Amino acid sequence: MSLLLFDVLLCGLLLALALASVLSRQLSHAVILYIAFGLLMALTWARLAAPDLALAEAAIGAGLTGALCFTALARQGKLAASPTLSWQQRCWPALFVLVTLFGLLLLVLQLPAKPGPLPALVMQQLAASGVSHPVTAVLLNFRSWDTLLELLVLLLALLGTLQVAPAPVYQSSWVLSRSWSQLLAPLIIVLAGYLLWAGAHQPGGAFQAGALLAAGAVVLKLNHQLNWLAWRNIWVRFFAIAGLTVFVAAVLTAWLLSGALAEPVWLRWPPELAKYIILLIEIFATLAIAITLTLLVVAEQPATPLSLARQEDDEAADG
Amino acid sequence: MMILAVALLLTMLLGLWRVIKGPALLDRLLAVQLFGTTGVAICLVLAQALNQPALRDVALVLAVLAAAAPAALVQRLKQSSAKIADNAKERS
Amino acid sequence: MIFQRMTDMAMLSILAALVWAALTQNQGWWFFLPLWLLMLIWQYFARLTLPSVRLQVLPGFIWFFFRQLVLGAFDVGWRALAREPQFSPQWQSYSMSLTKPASQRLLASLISLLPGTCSAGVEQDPQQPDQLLLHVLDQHADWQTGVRALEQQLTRLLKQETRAGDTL
Amino acid sequence: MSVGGELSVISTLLSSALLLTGLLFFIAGSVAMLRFPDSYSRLHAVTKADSLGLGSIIAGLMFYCNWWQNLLMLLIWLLVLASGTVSCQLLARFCKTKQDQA
Repeated sequence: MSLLLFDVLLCGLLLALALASVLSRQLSHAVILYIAFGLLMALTWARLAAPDLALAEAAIGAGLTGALCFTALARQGKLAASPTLSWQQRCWPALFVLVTLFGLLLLVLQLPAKPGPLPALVMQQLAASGVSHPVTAVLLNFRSWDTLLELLVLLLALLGTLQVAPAPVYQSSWVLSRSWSQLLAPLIIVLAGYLLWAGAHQPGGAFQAGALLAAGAVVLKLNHQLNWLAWRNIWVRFFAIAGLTVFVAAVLTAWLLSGALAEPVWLRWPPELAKYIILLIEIFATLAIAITLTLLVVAEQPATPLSLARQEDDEAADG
Repeated sequence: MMILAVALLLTMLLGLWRVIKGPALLDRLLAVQLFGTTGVAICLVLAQALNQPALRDVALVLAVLAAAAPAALVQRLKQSSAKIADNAKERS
Repeated sequence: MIFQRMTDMAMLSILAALVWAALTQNQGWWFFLPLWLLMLIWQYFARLTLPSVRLQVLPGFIWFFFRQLVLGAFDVGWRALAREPQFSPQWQSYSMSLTKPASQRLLASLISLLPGTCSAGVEQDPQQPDQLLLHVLDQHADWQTGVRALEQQLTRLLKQETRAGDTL
Repeated sequence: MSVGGELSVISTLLSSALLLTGLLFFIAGSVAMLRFPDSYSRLHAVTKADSLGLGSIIAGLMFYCNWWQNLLMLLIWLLVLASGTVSCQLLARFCKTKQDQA
């Protein structure tokens, strides 16, 4: 009973926030509403007992997306005083959303009511996957193809973004936010490491860990630390690509190994080595995802002071 | 336990007014902050009610992000208002 | 100085180990080792320091702070639920006797949890002691006493009122 | 992890009381968000009422969990407490400076 009430309330809140976000008159307000929406989405996944998704949604939806949208608005100078959108400007996106919603509803209604044979199959094969958490087993063993392509998509998105990365906007940061971000960094390192470690047997994994690390790095970079974390740094490039390279290398090695045996299989790990291969891929994928997501949000070159005078002004007024 | 989660969600419903109506930017940002804290509480309660210990990790991730986000957002807001000021200077 | 850095490293390591233990329910320490190294490297390069506190004063301070926190929350709750709450919100400034910027920041952060006050920053003026910019809910109420008490507690808690270059 | 049924009567009562207190603080915080006259006054609601509300709920949940989980929840509370004050201070300072400039 109370579970049903919870669901109804949650759906109502989600719908209200989504509508308000789509129909809001100012872009900055829409972004804030969208951050709140992401927060509630994380709660929704938590309610559906899907902690993997809740973790990812919390890091992406409530953390990085907000920073990304704010960045886009800040570059156009539309954040603090955005112009009011006209009636038509608000209607077209709403119409688009409605059409997409209709299509999705049709698809959802066609889904079979009972779960297919796949979950049972996964559980049956779990012992051979090298990990004991079914989600990780699917993502990095049974359907590692998906993860490989995901890494590729992220890398391509980053390469595209770097082409249009604008000139930096320098703004000195307050000492308070600088020291606060410095203080959070060790906690984020330990927490991201934990999520990576946990992926093998409970909710967690490379994507969640990478997204969390990225959120920390974005805050630090915005407060003028980690200046080496930029595309011009050869090591950053190396690790951004390493996620994909290590994955492909592992695939090739596994293929050669299995080819030497009787039947060659593509994208399968030998069961006795699977545990280590998955860990290796996950470590490099975490770093690659973290770097890629960070650079997506703060792609500009490290900021140089426009005028030293302004910086000193700010430091003086600082607390 | 689930009733507690429902009640917490209801307090979020109250905060919804400030997120949507504002009036100032500060009000909206504060309401999101409030959502974050309530979200952490709901996650912890759900972890107990649904017997899903992993949801405590979700609560911690939410708390860390709620802690880190404002430091990033405020920095972007400052950049944006500096840019507006610069544009205004150029025009005059 | 080197001794101080060592203690900072040890403190942070203990805290991180506690976090790891809480997260993993005390397992998987082999994975903690590389993370620990990373963290120490970060601490070294960011010059992350922790305020050195007099441990014997700490329990008293926590008790004081906790009581103020409860009072502050009750204050807000009462105002929110009262039929005709008393309001005269106003920006005020408060002259601090703490001198180190790090401890000033700590005070500013803690004050936001006190009844009726919320800080917005520190204003420095060469002519007079550093001012703390505060927002008070009721300017006629006696908010100074609480702030002064907290400041005294902090001065007692922090050794030599913390060293220069402290992070927090 | 112990289940609710194993708790003694006193612990159940105590935990329920703490959970209810936490809920009350959350309600007070939300009502304050609606009723307080200006943005800066609403800051107080977010920093104080909600932090203590979360603390109280965590204290109530502690009766059900094991030692490590309690430590984790305590950590979450401290983090929320610190982040509440720091982020509200940053937001308030940003809005105040913008207001002063305008």
